[in-house]
Amino acid sequence: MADISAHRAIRWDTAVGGLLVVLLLLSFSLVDGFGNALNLSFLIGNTLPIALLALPMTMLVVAGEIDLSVASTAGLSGAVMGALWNAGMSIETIIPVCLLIGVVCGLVNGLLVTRLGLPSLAVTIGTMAAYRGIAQIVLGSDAVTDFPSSYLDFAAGKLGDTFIPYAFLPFLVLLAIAVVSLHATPLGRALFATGANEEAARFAGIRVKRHKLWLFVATGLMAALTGIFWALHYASARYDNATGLELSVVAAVLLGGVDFDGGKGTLGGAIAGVFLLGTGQNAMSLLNVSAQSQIVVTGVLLVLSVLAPRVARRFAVARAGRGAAGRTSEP
Amino acid sequence: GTTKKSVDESAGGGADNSASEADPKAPLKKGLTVAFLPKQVNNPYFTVADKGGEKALGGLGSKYKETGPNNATDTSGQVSYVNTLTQQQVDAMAVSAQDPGALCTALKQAMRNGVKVVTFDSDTNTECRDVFVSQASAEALGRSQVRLIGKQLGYKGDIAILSAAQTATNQNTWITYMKDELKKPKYKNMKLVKTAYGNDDAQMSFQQTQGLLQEHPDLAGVICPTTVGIKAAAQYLSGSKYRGKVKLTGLGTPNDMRQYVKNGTVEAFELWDPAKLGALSAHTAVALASGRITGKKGETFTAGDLGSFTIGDDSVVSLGDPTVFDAKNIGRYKF
Amino acid sequence: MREPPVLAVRSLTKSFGAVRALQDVSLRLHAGEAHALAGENGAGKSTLIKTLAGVHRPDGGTLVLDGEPVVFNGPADARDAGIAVIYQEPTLFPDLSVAENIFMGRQPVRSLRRVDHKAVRAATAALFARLGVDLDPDQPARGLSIADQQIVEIAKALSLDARVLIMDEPTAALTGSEVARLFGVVRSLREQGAAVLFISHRLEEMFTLCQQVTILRDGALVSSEPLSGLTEDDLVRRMVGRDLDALYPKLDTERGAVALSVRRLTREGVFTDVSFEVRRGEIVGLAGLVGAGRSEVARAVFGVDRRDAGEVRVGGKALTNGAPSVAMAAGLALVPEDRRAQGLVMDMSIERNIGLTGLRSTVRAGLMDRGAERRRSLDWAVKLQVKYARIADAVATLSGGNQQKVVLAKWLATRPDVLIVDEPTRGIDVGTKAEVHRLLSQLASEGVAVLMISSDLPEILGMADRVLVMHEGRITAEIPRAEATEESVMAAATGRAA
Amino acid sequence: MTVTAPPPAPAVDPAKAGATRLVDRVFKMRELAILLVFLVMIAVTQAGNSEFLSEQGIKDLLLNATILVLVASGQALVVITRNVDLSVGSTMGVTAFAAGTYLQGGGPPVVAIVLSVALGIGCGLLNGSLVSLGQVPALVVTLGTLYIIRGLDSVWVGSRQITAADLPDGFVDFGSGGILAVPYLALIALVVLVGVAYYLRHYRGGRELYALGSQPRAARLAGIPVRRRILTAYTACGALAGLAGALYLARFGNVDSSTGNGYELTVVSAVVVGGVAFTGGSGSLYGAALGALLLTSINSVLPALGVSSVWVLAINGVLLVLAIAVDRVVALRLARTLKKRNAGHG
Ligand SMILES: Nc1ncnc2c1ncn2[C@@H]1O[C@H](COP(=O)(O)OP(=O)(O)OP(=O)(O)O)[C@@H](O)[C@H]1O
Ligand SMILES: Nc1ncnc2c1ncn2[C@@H]1O[C@H](COP(=O)(O)OP(=O)(O)OP(=O)(O)O)[C@@H](O)[C@H]1O
Ligand SMILES: [Mg+2]
Ligand SMILES: [Mg+2]
Repeated sequence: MADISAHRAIRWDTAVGGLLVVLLLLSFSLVDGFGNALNLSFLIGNTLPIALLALPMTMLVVAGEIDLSVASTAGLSGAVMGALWNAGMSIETIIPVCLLIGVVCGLVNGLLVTRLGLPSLAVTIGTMAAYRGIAQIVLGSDAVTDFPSSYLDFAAGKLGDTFIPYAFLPFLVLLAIAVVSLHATPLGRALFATGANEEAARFAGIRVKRHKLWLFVATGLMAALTGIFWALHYASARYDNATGLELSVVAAVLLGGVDFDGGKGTLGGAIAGVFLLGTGQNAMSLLNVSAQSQIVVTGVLLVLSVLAPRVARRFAVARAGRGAAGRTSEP
Repeated sequence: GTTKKSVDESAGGGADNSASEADPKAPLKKGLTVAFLPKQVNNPYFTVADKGGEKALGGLGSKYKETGPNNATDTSGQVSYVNTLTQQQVDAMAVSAQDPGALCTALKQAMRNGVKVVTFDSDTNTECRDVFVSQASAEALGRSQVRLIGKQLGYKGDIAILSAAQTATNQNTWITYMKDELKKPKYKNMKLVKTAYGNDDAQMSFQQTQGLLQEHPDLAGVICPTTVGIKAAAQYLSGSKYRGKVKLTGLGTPNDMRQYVKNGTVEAFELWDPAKLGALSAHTAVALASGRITGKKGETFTAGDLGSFTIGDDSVVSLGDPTVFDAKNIGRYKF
Repeated sequence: MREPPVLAVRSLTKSFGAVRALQDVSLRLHAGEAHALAGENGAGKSTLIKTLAGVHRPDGGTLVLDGEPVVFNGPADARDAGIAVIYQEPTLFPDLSVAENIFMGRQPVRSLRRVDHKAVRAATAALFARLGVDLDPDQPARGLSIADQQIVEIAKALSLDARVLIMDEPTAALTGSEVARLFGVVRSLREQGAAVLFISHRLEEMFTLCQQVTILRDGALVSSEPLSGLTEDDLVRRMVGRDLDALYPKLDTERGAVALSVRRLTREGVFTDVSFEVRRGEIVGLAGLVGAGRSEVARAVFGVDRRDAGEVRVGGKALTNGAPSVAMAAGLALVPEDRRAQGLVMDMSIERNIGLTGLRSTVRAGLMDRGAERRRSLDWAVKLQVKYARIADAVATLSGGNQQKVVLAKWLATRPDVLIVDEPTRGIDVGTKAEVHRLLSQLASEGVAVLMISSDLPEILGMADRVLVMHEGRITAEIPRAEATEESVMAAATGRAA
Repeated sequence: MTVTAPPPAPAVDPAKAGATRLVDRVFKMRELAILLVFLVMIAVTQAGNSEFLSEQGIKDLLLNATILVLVASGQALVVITRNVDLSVGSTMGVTAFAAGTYLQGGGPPVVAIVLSVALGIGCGLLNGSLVSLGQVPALVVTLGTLYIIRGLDSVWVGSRQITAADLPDGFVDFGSGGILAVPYLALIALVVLVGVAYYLRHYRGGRELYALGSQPRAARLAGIPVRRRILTAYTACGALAGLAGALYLARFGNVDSSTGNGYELTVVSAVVVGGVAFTGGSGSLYGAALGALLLTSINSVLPALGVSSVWVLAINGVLLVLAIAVDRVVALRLARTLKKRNAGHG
């Protein structure tokens, strides 16, 4: 057993937050064109889909599960949106329908995981392909781009001269809801307990399965919302929208110090992780760092995110150990 | 509520984006920065095209730069590169769009910020760029591939198409023209039995080819209008009992296909010269940035040793007819 | 003097951060001698053992093997030196067969160094025969009861034919007959010249098995002396530092209305047609051999497992099948038998673990009321005398007994009307045991209905107003306190009674 | 081994022994179930399209599976230890290109394959040492190395590509040739698979991989060299990915900087379908290999049946979910009947 009490691990989520601040400061002062409103709004706008998905993903990972089908669900919701729009339905009807589809996708994942007791990693790798495939059947090779401009402007525009995209405001509301639910309500407590020891949580009267089911449903809903936002933000609904986004989301969440084994992590850390990657990529692009090198940087950051806290702790322990060794003599 | 119909009605006539007049005599500016934004960096085809652009820009005394996503389906990545280039205030960008709609907002923003936008290879919606430099008219490409396979088959037998992604705009346009061409009486003994999609992925294209041949054992020929697909299909055919028996043609680069032409898997295929496509894009971009053209139909400009070009419908400039490669001439091309 | 010790430690110290688990402790183990190690929960017994086994590195002090100082860099070193250890918590590979569990890493091999699966199985069967247990070597370890797991651990240690056999509470989960078997085997090992170090909170076991005793208190050595001549009270006084009151402080209470009523409860293949009632103010003991199905009944009553048939009523209200939350709301609490897996979230703090059962009560305006949560947790941690540094420390840092107290605290904090306790004092020291018993008595006198499952027969006899006995998934006897004796209960438990 | 001359084994309760033997059989049957699904699928396809099982058809099926079988076997080794290696796709890509570059320079094919495997071992060692020495979650680390290896590969390769024309004819012919319907590549994969699976079943080192995946804490207490074993698993996984890279080159005759991109999910799917649990300690290499065969075959079956490629992805996903679910339901059912039977006898 690890010496838990010996040295409290340096809190990685705080460290990521600090790193984000440092990176922002450096970028503002050293990177040409980083600080102006247009660029910042680009940065935020392009990072928003990942940030939106990171909210439920963090909760899922804390509860010991994962959903890799989020990007496909987003793609499906976008595809349905495109198909229905082409069919002449009004956008005010389409959006709720898309959200409902997200709920259904989440429900399917949730039922497979909770009722059949299947590992979520396996299930959602399967549904990842299935949902994407359905999206392909629904929309085929079409790319729908002619959504009403008021909606497009909302998804892509920003508040007057500021750097804040309109869509950032609803995101802040969702973030607040998520933070409070995870960190200040009995539900959040239950999720942490579930992730750390599901059996013990069940014995403590926590409705583990129900919580997880709802969590998957919420994830599906958020994924659908992200899909709608994506289609409007990029003014393009295609079946392959947001392909591969799940890996970015998982990477950002893990970078933010959320433990994949469940039971540990904070939303603050996860969101800091999301924006750390987003800011880093934006700054590097402005500095003309090639896409390939950016990938390497992302990878190194990920490795460091898990290695650094352990190395730091080992150093701390070693220092304490030297102190102890001074007192006694080794045989 | 807001429906497609109501939006279409309110949109009215197409807006013309250029207010200013073209001045064909305006001096060609030097020291401009033109950025190439391919669908994917590190993609050999785009690298050849971009290199062509670089060479042309060098001749024009302007600066070349290349940037782009690492993945041909990372549309959001490409959007953020458009944003970055806008941010860096380049004078013009030459974009090969991953998606006709997704780049629009960003490209319009770029144009509002004074950046001239040329699309090449893959177009966006027409209002989101100044000029599209087409590798050859879609019609010519589509029809000529059918002609090629027809000749190889003696105008007889079942054929199939192995395309890239189902969403690939170029391929889809070409396929439409292929089907149209096939309606001509000349091809009455040929039948298109299936269109398959290999997603520009080697393995997938491989298996799709296998599937085509299993499903249609009498298949006589395959048209493959994508460089990745034709390569995979050729590799499969050359290692199978179908080598030489099933004809394969389509779009490919001479380097990729040399081996298969040599060993008899492929008789002839075609492609435009991507380096010329890049060079024409560069010339177009500089002409736009210098004010020689604005993108209106009928405007004419010279593009160095490529000759003179006229802007056609929808602000499209066409490179010209594709080159057909076969055992006789392939040795002369190195790209 | 005697011949030199096989294994000895001199002035060992070991700290975990601020906690000094061992301070200047010395111990000598002689060949052919069984040595008891006694002390309260958290006294440092397991830490001492883990140091001997090479799991922990001591901060200071020397390990001496056959007169030579040694350093163990890991459990493998200790094992190679002929030290076999049974740890307090069974550590098996759930996916592997019992036989593989026992011989992992040292399987007999045949040509080309291939594992000889047949020999592994045969040797395991032989070990089980020696222990007199009916376990199948090919059975996977997953799903074994705690007791069976412990038996596999014992078999593993025996298979080493070690010169030093160290056992950390091997009997905590076992019933009388299995303990007797184990002791028989250990005795024969000792007679063949092995040195034995034995930890148990059951004092009578020390007297049956051991010749020498070492007592720890708060990480420090209290005494090390021959057992002969000492009484249980002497031991307790040395361990606790004071005299102990009665171990079974049974209060006479008034029986009230039926609080828990179980009718024809059945879970196919596990237990059948189980019916009983528990009244307010009553302590009902549920006895039986290991594997009789007692824990399973408790789980089904509480709703953690679904029942296939039957009915459970708490205070007259029928409970929904498979819904512990409903059971809790009705006033039912279950202290589970496996604290690591079922009772605690090891990485969470003491505060939060206790708080877990109060998620509904420590809420204000939908949000957690942290102050209330902390007060509730502190209150119960203090009441049960949990020994900890800070209430915000992870329960993983507590000693086994103190972890058990946290589980108790967690459930008592719900102030239940009906309390089911499954092996409530497993691994708890005598002082605390008396404490827990007093607590249960007091709860009963306050009108709580208590159902106590225990493999510790004296505990059942000492505490229960009525004893239910299970045998192979059925209740075979109901014995009033006056008639309950070891003989009568065992007869029913082994199916000998009608 | 210290128990000397075991006394004659006592008679185990026959009912119980029968039950466990049944359990044993069931566990073996789980692989059998995948095989069965596979055979049914093939049979149905053959019925619908008689060309499917022609010599060429069989050859294609086997060839398609070869590379995934190799990588999935390596992945299974790692997953059995309760870890995961997401970087296999990147490893395969970079090793394939390295082998290609070497062959382009005129080197002999055998050396190219060795080089490819060696580079794979290097990647495996990197992953293994990060995971085992740093004792950090494998998922995060290998997601990191997925990016790192892919990024470095892209920087190195740039827009270069290796095409069949750059490779010796013999090498490319080897990639598609075979003995009758059995391709050489499939033979190589089979030999490797059987060898590794045998090691896993019959050697201490192999058993210890299961042990430490099943319960790492217990493994440490049992004196198993945990770090070394994890390192070994990752190294083997890297080596197999490297071998797969070389075979990929031979098979497709074409690699560039995006070769193997996104392959990790396919590999993980194959392992999961093959019944190797992500919680470690269970499953077998044959299962993983069958999973790989099943997955790749679906991609051949659907086109052969004339299913439009629009449907392929969705069908693939649904089948994947179904495979996992059916496996689980069957396992649960059997466990329950066994328990009842047990109780009946007891
Ligand atoms: N890994 C650890 N980290 C921090 N503190 C620890 C650790 N292990 C033990 N301790 C502390 O060391 C002290 C001694 O614990 P130990 O487990 O040796 O007690 P014990 O005598 O075995 O008690 P019990 O009878 O309850 O098993 C306790 O205060 C415990 O909290
Ligand atoms: N998690 C489990 N999965 C499968 N079988 C189990 C599990 N736990 C217990 N069993 C089996 O169920 C039967 C009843 O076990 P149970 O734990 O209820 O017995 P018990 O009378 O409480 O005995 P004890 O608690 O002393 O082990 C035993 O045969 C046991 O091996
Ligand atoms: Mg202890
Ligand atoms: Mg029990």
